[in-house]
Amino acid sequence: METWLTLWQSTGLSAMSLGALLMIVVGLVLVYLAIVHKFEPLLLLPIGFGAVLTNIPLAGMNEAGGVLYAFYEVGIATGIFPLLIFLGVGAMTDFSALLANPRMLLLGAAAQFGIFATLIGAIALNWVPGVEFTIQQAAAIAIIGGADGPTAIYLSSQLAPELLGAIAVAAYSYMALVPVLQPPIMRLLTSKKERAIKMEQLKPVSKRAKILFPLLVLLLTVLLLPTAAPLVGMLCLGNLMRESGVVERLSKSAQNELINLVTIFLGLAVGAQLTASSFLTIETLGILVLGAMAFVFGTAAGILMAKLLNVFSKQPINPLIGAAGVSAVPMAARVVNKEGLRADQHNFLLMHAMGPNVAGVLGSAVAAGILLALAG
Amino acid sequence: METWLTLWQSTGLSAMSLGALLMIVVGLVLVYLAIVHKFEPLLLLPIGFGAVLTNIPLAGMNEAGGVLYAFYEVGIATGIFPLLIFLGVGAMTDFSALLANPRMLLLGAAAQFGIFATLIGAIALNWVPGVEFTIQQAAAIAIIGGADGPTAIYLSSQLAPELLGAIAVAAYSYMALVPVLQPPIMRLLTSKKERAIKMEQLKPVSKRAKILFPLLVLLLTVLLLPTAAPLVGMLCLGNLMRESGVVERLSKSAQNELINLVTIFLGLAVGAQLTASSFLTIETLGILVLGAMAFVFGTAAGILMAKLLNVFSKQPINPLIGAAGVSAVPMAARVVNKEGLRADQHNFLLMHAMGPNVAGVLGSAVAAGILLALAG
Amino acid sequence: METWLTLWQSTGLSAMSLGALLMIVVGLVLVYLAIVHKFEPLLLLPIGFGAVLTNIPLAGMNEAGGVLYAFYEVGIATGIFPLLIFLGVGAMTDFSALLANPRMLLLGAAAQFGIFATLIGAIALNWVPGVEFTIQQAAAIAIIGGADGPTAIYLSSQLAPELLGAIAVAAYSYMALVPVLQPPIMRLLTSKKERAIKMEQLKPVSKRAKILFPLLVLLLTVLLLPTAAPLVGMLCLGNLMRESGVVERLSKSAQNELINLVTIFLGLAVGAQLTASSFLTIETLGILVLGAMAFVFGTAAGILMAKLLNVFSKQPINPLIGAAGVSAVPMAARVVNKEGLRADQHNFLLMHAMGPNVAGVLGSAVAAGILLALAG
Amino acid sequence: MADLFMQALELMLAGMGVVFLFLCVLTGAVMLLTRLCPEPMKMTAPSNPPPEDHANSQASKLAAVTVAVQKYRHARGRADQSED
Amino acid sequence: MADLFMQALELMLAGMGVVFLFLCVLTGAVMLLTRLCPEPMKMTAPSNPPPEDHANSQASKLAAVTVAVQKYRHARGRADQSED
Amino acid sequence: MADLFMQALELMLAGMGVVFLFLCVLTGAVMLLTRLCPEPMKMTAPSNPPPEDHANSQASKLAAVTVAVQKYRHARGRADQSED
Ligand code: NA
Ligand code: NA
Ligand code: NA
Repeated sequence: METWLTLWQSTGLSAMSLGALLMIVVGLVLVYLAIVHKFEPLLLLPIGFGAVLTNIPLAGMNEAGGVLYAFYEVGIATGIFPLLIFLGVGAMTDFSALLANPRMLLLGAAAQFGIFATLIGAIALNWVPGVEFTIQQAAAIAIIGGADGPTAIYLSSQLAPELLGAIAVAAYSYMALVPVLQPPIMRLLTSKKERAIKMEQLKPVSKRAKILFPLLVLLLTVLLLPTAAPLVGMLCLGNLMRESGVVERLSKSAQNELINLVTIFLGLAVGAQLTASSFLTIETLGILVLGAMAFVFGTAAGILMAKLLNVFSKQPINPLIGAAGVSAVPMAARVVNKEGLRADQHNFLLMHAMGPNVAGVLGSAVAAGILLALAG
Repeated sequence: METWLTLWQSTGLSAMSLGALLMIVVGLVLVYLAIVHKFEPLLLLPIGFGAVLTNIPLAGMNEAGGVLYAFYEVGIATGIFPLLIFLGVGAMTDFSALLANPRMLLLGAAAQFGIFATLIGAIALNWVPGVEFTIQQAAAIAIIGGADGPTAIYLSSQLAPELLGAIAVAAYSYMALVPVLQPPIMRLLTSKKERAIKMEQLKPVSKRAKILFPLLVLLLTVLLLPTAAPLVGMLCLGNLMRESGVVERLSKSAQNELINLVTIFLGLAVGAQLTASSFLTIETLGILVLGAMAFVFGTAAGILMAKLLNVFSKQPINPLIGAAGVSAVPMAARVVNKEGLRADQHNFLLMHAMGPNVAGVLGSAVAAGILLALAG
Repeated sequence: METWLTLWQSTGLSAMSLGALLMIVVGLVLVYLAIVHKFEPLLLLPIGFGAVLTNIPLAGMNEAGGVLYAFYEVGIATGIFPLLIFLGVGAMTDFSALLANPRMLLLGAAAQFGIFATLIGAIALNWVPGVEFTIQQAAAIAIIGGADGPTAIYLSSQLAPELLGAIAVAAYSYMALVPVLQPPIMRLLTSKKERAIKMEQLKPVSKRAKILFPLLVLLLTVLLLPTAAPLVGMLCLGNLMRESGVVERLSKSAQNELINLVTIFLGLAVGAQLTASSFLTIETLGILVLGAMAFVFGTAAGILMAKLLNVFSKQPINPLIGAAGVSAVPMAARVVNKEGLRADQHNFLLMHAMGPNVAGVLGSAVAAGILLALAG
Repeated sequence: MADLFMQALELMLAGMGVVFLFLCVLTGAVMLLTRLCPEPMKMTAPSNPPPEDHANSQASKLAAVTVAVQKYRHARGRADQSED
Repeated sequence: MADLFMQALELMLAGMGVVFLFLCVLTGAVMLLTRLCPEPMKMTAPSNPPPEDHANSQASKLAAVTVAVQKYRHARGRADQSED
Repeated sequence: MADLFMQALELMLAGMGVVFLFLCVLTGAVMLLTRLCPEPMKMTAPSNPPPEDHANSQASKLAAVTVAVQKYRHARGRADQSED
């Protein structure tokens, strides 16, 4: 008799709570978006699946002794997983487009306005009853505007781990939505004539410059903003391994095995943070609103900065490429290219947009460093 | 003088005990079986080598601070290694044969009778003086009948870590012995006419069904048996990564790098449990006897269930394929094919046997979940 | 106002110390040597980069909670990383040249004289005021003479972790300098006629002998020197996986993914030990001097042993190949080949030198075992 | 001892019961599933287009970019037109 | 609340300031860098010769050796002459 | 100091002694080994047949199955006949 009672008590049917059920649905929606709509599938599939697993009653996969708990403690609480992803991203990134036209860095800087505007927005949202973001939480939310997954996960693991799940979901979702979010803003802020501007061909870049670039970035970080050193340092190490050409096998491993395996574990561990008590809250709604705002403001700031540069520049700059400064590599650059082609079917902007695009990665890592230094 | 004494005391010649020596021989026998007789070499080679290493006197490789100890604590005590193997197995498994003929799931269910009969057997063995298995230990031993390595390691790490080494060795050894163990039972329980039965061609399965299948299995687990969620969940995640087609690089990494590296560490850590005090016991003898019994009962139950199904089924079912329900993927399915060809040289059963074969993996994961829920 | 002050205080410009600055320069020099002069780039690039990262003020990457700290604690303090490298090295090494001519093992033994002579040298250096090496520290320094990176890192992590950074840098630097260090000694100790000696073709070796060799080495280690078991055991496991031919996928993973990923983490963690307080000392100078001495004595001992063997041997032995006994695989063997060709342009010694070369790896692992047993 | 034996028997009944319950329910569910998702007639209509082709994830993205940059350097003016 | 708001404003100013400062300095540095390291005219002079060809590291070394040993066994007397 | 020096000397003697002992014993053992396992004359008789062909391990097994299933779907009736 006792056996049957124990058996019934160990079914999900008896132990399921409404919150857990809703969160399982949320997880399945993320999996659906990943598979059917190709929303950042490499991350959202493991995140969604992790959300399902963590909310299975009695399984305790996210409690001490559980496998998701172990992944979180080892890789997210310590910041190691996002840093390893950054190592792989560095090994995958070609900064040539940026080196050929260094002024693109300014577009990557301007687009970070999305982050800081959102910081203000998050604090302003405290006027809404029931919402009460600390400055640390506001900073972690704001970084969604960096449009860079590992940076967002790293910063919120350090500043506001209780919001990590919602922030990661918002960041990857809006990155997937860039083709929807950006074009209206681009058309609003530019004339068709501006969008049709053709840019000059990029100069080739020497191998030596490509090798020295990551070291240069690292040294600037050392001098100006050491708190950004973990993120920027791993990015630069990856890029140096890539460009130096003497450690091919390490570079290949960082781009493949390392980033793939860490992505699986990172995704599951992030998904495991999506519990009812932390996700089904008014704060999550606020984060979603603020995240959208961050992308909009970042895009607008990038475009306006490109228009400003165009005034002073001898060589023509198509203001569209400013929108690529938010990062969301390489989605934003593709969107720019598409809009350029709509304005003039011979206007290929993809390579020009790659400059601000990778500059945006550096820009948001720098922004993360400042937020760590001043709000951490 | 003192130096020479210390030197002598630090040789294995002076410090070797008889038990350690015997266990080193056991390890070498496992290595021999793996290399010369191809007994599950991917697992038994590292397990055997780990057994040698752990029994080297003075080296302390399985004591706190030792490398084998670290592998065990990180990967086995936590259950992480077998779960990661399950992730890779999921990414490698094609469930098409099962989806094309879902009744095969019943054969996978019936074959689990081997597990539960062995559970009774283990408790019955307590009448033998000197043997005293608890219900947890009996459950851990019984899972050998699941004919699935990671499931057996996972369950015994949770229920009876003191028997882990012997259980793992028995499980993998009997899996390797399937071509010897199963045919006599198959011939005993079937007529030649039955063995010659030809089955109808399998229907093709849609991609969508293949994607939804792992999610379906997971949801059933959530509702009915959450304690099986870690095992089933990782299997389903791996299979979803495989079938969804949107995370090819993660799926490939799970099937290759991840499973290979984890197999090395898992094998060494399991082998490290093979110490004289835990292995050279009367219990080990009992485990070996019970393990053989588990395979025999599971095989028989699968065949009998197939005969029963054949009575009611419109489409003919060759009872041999019931034997594949014990798992031991894909060995058992190959044995079925071979026996089918012996009865009729045009009777190819390989694909039909794959259905119960993969069903057996699900069946034993479910059985493990029940044992965890009721005996854990 | 406070914000601006905080901001200034969080720049590297305000927080940088002279020592940290010097160490960053040291790190960059290592990176320079790795990239431009191809000094053991797989190790020295990550080590140099790690040295830069660890010395960034305020970033705390090597303090509790930092990523480099975590790599060190998990992989170096436990000895796991060098052991995994040894596993990969074992899977990469072909011992055929040694099996075809087993007397080469004696050359690998003789070359370990460099280690023990340096041990005396380190203690003798205590006469210099300000230097005070313990016997453990002396042993850790001496192992540089083994010309084998993972062995040196493993031993110093166990005996003298405070010297690990300097020892690793010295070991890898001198290994890179073998083409400069060895030729003068070779020419000093041999006549041109000796250097022109041609050796007989090596006999082929059976597959069975190649499979049994790692087991033989392991058993000897068990009997004679269990403290060398972790190092020798992992090397033998890797080699057995390679030669057995039944676990191809594990062997390939150990040679590629495993060794690549561990090399990145190991390099960073070793580099992280290069702090001003531990590296900018008189001891480091001593270590550099002693390391050079170790290579010189090891080379000389190997050559002299080869000359001795040549006296008693019926088959001619070119004394140059003794120099390959220091390990530094395969650099030392290449240097031998080059010197042989200088003496006689038809005298190819590469394959003959591979025997002592891999014997040297075993020799220094044995030497490490003795140092652990007697000085540990 | 006898008590333990009873416990084991009970465990066996419960165990085989749950295993069959689980796999029977799954059998039914799979039958339903394969009925609802029939194999598309001929040409496997790409309801799920080529894997990762449009995958917007960090990793594959950057890899794509890398290649793109290199292509571009050799053949400017013929930049890739395919996008979302 | 108002205090928090002021803090956020200050953070914004400092933040955008540092971001621009950092990336402007970097812009200048990169301009200098690309001027100092111009693209070599035609033939990309291999100041950095083929990757890992001469890489003396443990791993690649042993791999090389492995291959070398095998080659040797098949064609003795024609051992590889290329070295440092 | 002198004490430490003596200790180092003793360590050297013991060390070189053990290194030589170990490697001399190994030399003898290898000589014996290569005598007991001579290289098979011509055709390398496959006492150890093709690696992993029959490897029954979880991983390779499933991979094999995967391939098998796919083959089958395309060419039924010609299922693989090779087995143990
Ligand atoms: Na960004
Ligand atoms: Na099973
Ligand atoms: Na050596």
